[in-house]
Amino acid sequence: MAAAETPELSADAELPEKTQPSTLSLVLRNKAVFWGGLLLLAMVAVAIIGPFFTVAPTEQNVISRLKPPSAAFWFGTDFLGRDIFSRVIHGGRVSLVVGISVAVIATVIGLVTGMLAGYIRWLDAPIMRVMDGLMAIPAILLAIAMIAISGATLTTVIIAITIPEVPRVVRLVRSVVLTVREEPYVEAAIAAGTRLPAILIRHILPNTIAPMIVQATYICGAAMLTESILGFLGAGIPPEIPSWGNIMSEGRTYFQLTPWIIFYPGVALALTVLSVNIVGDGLRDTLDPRIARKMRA
Amino acid sequence: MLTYVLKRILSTVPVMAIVAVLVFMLLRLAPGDPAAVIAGDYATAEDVERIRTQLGLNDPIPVQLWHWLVQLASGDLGTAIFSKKSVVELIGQRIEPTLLLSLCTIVFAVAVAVPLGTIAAWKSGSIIDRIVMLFSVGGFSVPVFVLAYCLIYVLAMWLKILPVQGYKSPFDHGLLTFLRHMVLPVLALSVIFIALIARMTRASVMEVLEEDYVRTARAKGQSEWKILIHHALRNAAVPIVTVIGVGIALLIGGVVVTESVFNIPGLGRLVLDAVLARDYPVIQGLILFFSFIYILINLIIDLSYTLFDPRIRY
Amino acid sequence: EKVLRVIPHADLKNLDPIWTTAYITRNHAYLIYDTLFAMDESFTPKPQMVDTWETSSDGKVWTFKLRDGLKFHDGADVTSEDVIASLKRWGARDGMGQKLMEQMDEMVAVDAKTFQFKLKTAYGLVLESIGKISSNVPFIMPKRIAETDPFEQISEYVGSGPFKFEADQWVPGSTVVYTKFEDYVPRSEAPSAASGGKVAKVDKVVWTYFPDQTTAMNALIAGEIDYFEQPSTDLMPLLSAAEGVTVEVNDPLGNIGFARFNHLLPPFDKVEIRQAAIMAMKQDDYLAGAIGDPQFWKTCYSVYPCGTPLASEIAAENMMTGDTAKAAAALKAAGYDGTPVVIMHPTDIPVLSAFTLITAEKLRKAGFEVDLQAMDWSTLTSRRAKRDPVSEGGWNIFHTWWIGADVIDPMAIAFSGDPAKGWFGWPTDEELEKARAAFANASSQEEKLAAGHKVQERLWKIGASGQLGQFFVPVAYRNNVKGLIKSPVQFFWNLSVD
Amino acid sequence: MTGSAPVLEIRNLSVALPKGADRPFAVEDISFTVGAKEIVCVVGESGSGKSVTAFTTMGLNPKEVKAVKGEIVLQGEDLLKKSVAEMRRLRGEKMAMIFQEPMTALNPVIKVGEQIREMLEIHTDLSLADQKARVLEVMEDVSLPDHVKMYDSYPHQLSGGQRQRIMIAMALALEPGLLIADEPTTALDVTTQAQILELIKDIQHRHGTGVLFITHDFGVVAEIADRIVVMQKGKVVEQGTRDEILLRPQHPYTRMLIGSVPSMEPSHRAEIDKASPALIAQGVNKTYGGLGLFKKTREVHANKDVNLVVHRRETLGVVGESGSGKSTLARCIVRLQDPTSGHIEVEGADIARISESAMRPHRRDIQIVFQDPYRSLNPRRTVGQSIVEGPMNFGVPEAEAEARAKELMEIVGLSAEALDRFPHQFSGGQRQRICIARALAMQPKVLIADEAVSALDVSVQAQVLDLLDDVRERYDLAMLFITHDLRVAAQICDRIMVMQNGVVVEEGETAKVYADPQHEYTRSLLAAAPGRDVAFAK
Ligand SMILES: Nc1ncnc2c1ncn2[C@@H]1O[C@H](COP(=O)(O)OP(=O)(O)OP(=O)(O)O)[C@@H](O)[C@H]1O
Ligand SMILES: Nc1ncnc2c1ncn2[C@@H]1O[C@H](COP(=O)(O)OP(=O)(O)OP(=O)(O)O)[C@@H](O)[C@H]1O
Ligand SMILES: [Mg+2]
Ligand SMILES: [Mg+2]
Repeated sequence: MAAAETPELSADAELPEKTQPSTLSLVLRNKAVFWGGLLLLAMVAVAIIGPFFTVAPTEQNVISRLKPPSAAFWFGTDFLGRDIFSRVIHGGRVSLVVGISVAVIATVIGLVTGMLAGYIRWLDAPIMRVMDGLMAIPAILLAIAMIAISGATLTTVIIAITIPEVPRVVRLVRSVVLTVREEPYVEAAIAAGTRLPAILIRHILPNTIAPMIVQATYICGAAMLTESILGFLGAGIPPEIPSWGNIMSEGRTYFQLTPWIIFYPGVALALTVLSVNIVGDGLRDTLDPRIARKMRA
Repeated sequence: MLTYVLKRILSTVPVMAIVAVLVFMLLRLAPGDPAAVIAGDYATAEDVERIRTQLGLNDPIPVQLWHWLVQLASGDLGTAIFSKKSVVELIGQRIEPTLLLSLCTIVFAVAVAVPLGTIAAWKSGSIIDRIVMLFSVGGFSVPVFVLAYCLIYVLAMWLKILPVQGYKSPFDHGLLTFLRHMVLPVLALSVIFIALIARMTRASVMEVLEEDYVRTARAKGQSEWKILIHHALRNAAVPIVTVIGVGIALLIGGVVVTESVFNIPGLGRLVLDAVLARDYPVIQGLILFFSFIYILINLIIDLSYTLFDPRIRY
Repeated sequence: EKVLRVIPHADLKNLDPIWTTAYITRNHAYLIYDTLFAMDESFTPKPQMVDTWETSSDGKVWTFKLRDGLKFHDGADVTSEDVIASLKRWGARDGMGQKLMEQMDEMVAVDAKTFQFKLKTAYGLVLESIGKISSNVPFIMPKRIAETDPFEQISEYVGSGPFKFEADQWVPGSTVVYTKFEDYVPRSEAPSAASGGKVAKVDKVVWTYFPDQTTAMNALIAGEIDYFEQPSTDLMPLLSAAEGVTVEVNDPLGNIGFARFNHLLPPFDKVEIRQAAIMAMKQDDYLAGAIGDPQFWKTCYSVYPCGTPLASEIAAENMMTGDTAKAAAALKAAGYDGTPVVIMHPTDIPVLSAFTLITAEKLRKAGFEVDLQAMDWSTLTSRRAKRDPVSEGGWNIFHTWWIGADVIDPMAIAFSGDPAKGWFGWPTDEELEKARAAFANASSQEEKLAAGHKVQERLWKIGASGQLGQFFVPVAYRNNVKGLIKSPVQFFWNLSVD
Repeated sequence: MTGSAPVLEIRNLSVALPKGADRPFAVEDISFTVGAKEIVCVVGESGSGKSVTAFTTMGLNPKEVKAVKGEIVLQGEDLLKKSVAEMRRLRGEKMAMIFQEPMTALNPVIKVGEQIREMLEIHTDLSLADQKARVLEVMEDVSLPDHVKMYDSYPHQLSGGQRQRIMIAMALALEPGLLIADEPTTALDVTTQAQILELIKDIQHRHGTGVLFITHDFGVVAEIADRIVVMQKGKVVEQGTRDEILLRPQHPYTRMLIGSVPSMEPSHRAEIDKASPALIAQGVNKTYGGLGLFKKTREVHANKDVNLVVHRRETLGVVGESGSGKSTLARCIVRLQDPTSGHIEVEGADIARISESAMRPHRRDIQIVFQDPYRSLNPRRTVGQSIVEGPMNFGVPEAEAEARAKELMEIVGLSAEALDRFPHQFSGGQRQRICIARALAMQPKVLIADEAVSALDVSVQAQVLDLLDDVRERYDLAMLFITHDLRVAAQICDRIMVMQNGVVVEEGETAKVYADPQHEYTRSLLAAAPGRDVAFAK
């Protein structure tokens, strides 16, 4: 029983002023998104500003190694006597950079490739076969292999996590494009002689934005998790650059002895990923419940 | 149907070929060198060089690729550089734990997640729904290894009700011992899976509950829970099954970690060790094997659609 | 059936102790093979398979007689032929073996149990060589196996040691199973390091490799495992506190950590700059950071493990500085031009990772430009062999440790001063090489000591590497395990479980 | 036909809508009755509360839509006072409902026989065998062919009409006193629609059921209603017998509504100058499917040797039931699809098989207006942007294109300011007018309207038809008008072309074809048009 249109009785009857509430306000009305977003913003703010107020995360102080949280070291110290608090704050930067860059890069590459595959018929098969191939390689293994191969730097880790995410984005974008290209307004644009690039940018692209934003949040969360798992497997970001993942991975032998090393970055990671996912779920609920299904599939 | 299956299997050939070449090239661009690992700490550069030549690593890469592909075509995945065992044999040794672990995880996850998701969908917006969803989102937020450590700590070390680690084959040690050793890894591994499936179940059941035929069922005077079971779940099955397929890919990643933490001698660890040691034939063979499994499972999943939805015919 | 369940220190990746120097393979080989001579606790070679032996007066002819009852696992007797073939193969690979073979005119099988070495000149290290305790150990294999090309792996694993290798139960990456060899005849002496009676007191030894230290520890505490070969020292507080678990240092020599400079590339092609870097390195910090509990480490400013005859602090002043401020001053004086120092960082080996991080921080403080490059150990092992400039994949520093037993005398390849044959880092010093040669040819204990001290003096003068101290890797086992043998190498005979 | 006690009596019913809905009450203070053996039709504009009334009666409203006042009395029991469980028992047993979309109202994964049997399983204690026997009985009752075999069919294996029969069988399985039908035939094509209407009338007669029939199609109303209830904005504005309402409507709204129903009588058309054909199609064939690289799909020959000519200022109507190939033809002519073979000439140029880039210059000559005004405008672009897009593609400067857009907005009866708004800010009828303006902005020679008025209310439909006729004259357009509604075709087409299974079976001047159909199929089509004999009050 969708809200139906009020028919006009005469040609110049008043135009119905049924302005839909703006997307942003719709999204913010969702409580989960609001609180999740707030939490996320707080995390981002701390990651941006925090590092200016802490000691260097690499500052070693071997005498006070493995100290529990105290006034001097709020989150305690690790095996080299480095300040966990400072490392967690700095690590937030790195983890968020990983999450956000992976999300952005994967989405952009996926968007372009997916649009081409979806709209240009002869490109579809070759692109999708390559994507199938990529998809079939287990993501973690691909990442481990790539990092082992090109050396662990922030950049390689980001690339390694990005690559396996791309085919999923491509699939999603392609499926959106395939439905949208059958939309009468796209056909109308073709009938009006609009050229391909303009059709892609004006008519197809905007439709992929909402599902892409949703997808990007999931990728962002997943990337941060993957980063930590790679760290755990010893194939993550070099330990000198603290990220939540490698702080935990370095601290894992101390799990039962000095649990704070793993606890604080763990909580920070969980909260961030949680907030990202909550925002993602909220966006999905408000932006497009149907797309979400395709996306995960 | 049979021709469809044959065609699907045939169409995996180009995908597998892409995977094969991709993986091969990736590894050969690696700076790591199995020869150096083999030679050990005292080896001189000449020793390493000699081993490289022996292993055929000094041949031009296209030649190596060609040798490998020829070998593959005859169904041989190669021989491990280190243990000198054939990759097929290595897989054979390791497949049981991984297979059973994955199977238990999927079964357990589905058994938990589908009812949870269904209830959440039915009571959508209620407190039950919120709790289920929070749990689902939370399941995506904690790295597997942290969860695994916590589980070991609480259930094995503190309460002492389960073994810490290890794998006991049900064929040698009986079902009970096997299951006791499986509980912790399955719990650790299934959380993310439960989260994924519960979410999908909720979404798809919710969507189905909006369908006209559910209204029809209500108009017949059918009770709510029968509507859920009879009408909603079967219709929601296809996306749920699909997401299980997607989950398999995730599972393979999770298996690597879980097997490490719980000391399960499965394929995940085999591949990790191989990567660290640059045992090229093993890495190549395994990634190919995993890809094949992934493709196979997706085929099975596609075929299983016909079980749930009579409209789908191949 | 008595089973000893062991967590070995590494995964047994391959099975040929001549082909690889990996310690895990060496330990494996000690279970299944026997040796002619073996070192005792004081590092004196003692006969093992050999019953009696004599040396000609000119020291050029050595005659050995095998003891009775030696049998391979396939039932065949051990003969002189087997011994000679095995020594040949070993001599083609091992450093000390190569030296011995250089002196060797020929090896002759006199009869089934008697064989002779005919040397070109008298050589002081015959028994030290064939009684070598660590890699590559001259293990005796059947002739047919020993005839395998030394550069190819053997594919049959038959020895004459106290345990048999169960090939079909071997799961690479996880489990290795050894069973007691019933026909083994141990010597009557009490065991002392590698020497003495090798009595198998359990029916089965099962190695299960654990990739995760925490899980390994928990498994030991929970009683799922009997013996944990190399627990990380950071687990010690928990392991010591655990009921029914004993923690003990087994290897009195421990390991010697060091930072290796690449002497071929700037900035470390200049001795002053190497010295400046060394001055920044403070052993206490390294050891505390990487090892932790002071119970398991001590500072040691000798190139030879502290506690061994050659150990001394000769010429070690620089090494003992441990002050970044002084290092900074020295660096300035040396005219450092800011060339970045590429430090290879093996992230998968915790102790080395910690060493590396500490060096990076210290060098930075001393004014070095540091480029820390993370990689896994296998990348490092291949990259350290490159002599190319940094821009082409070269390197400036990496860290590792020597097993104390491997560096007890100047013959260790670690101490080479010949860039052509020497070990990675390629220090170049003729005087050093002379001193080493003097050691090899020394006939008296005094001469040996003097040559040994000279070697150390040269090594420290040229700043060959930065010494990071001595640390001891404990073993942890359940209290029902008895009969541990003190030795730098892990042996499994004489161990029993109640 | 009234007389006996009413089956359903609705008294002063008000149903509240949740906050944020377009009005506070979905229905307000409505009262009417349905007697036994009586068919009461509820008509009214979209959104007037027809469905809400039906659902409230069945107790199937969503939680947020609540009856706040009044009574719904079903055979003496007030439904609004019943508990959930009691309502569940009454549904199916005392009252049943059939829905608009036979496609989606049946569960796609359960056999249709089982879906009918479910009704018996819920409400009776019959044994399984008896249940099955009874199901077969009702299936026979609704004249389903081969009902034994059909018991085991899945919904997707049946045609729309068959599915709707299953729904009816389901509803009638327990012989309820009241049958509610919410637009049960809207989704069916005319011939099937006629059969279903016949069936409902027949069954209602035989079983003495009271029927509440919701529709907006006055043809249907004229066909079956005993009494009619007219609703507007949640209120009943008028009710009475069929003849009272259709022939002598009192309320202005009713009058306006009935006045808008197009007549089956073809209107008088001016002479056409046959000298210059604007569009010629010769031997157009279109085959879907066929050989693929991997899969061999079912082949559908959607157009077979279609020939047509449209002259300037002429409207050629294309009629035929669903799936007869009308849309395919339109899409081939505008080259949204490539015809398999044939010639299509627009202004003398053959465009049938040229490449997309060669086609581009011709695109301005031939424009299309689609059925669905909701989806033919990009929701993210202002209507102004949509209108100027085409001209600007062909190099018209922006200022000029905008000026033209303003002019066109006036012509289609909208204000120029509206150019800055987004499609969702317009009603359906307005959107369709914007689509027409967009097509006209290209200054085409040929305009194709594919079901351009099918989605619109009768009153709005009338306006758009007037507009189309107006612009055709004003711009000398040749128009190809595709519809399945014979009433609409009668009003706007000079000539008419009847299609069946991709073949043109008859073609001629509208008046002639209607008066004297030659082909068998045309005759059955005309005969199926509901309410064809009723002369609605003008
Ligand atoms: N769940 C709901 N939430 C909000 N408004 C609703 C809901 N259901 C119906 N409405 C509103 O109630 C009014 C009546 O709707 P109803 O579906 O009864 O109209 P209708 O006459 O059946 O129209 P149509 O001919 O389009 O089917 C409409 O304004 C509609 O927007
Ligand atoms: N893209 C397509 N692929 C395959 N078959 C198609 C396709 N589009 C239409 N068809 C088939 O072609 C035939 C003609 O379809 P078309 O849409 O032209 O009919 P129509 O007369 O417009 O029907 P309606 O009145 O329902 O719009 C139908 O049988 C339809 O199923
Ligand atoms: Mg309605
Ligand atoms: Mg159509």
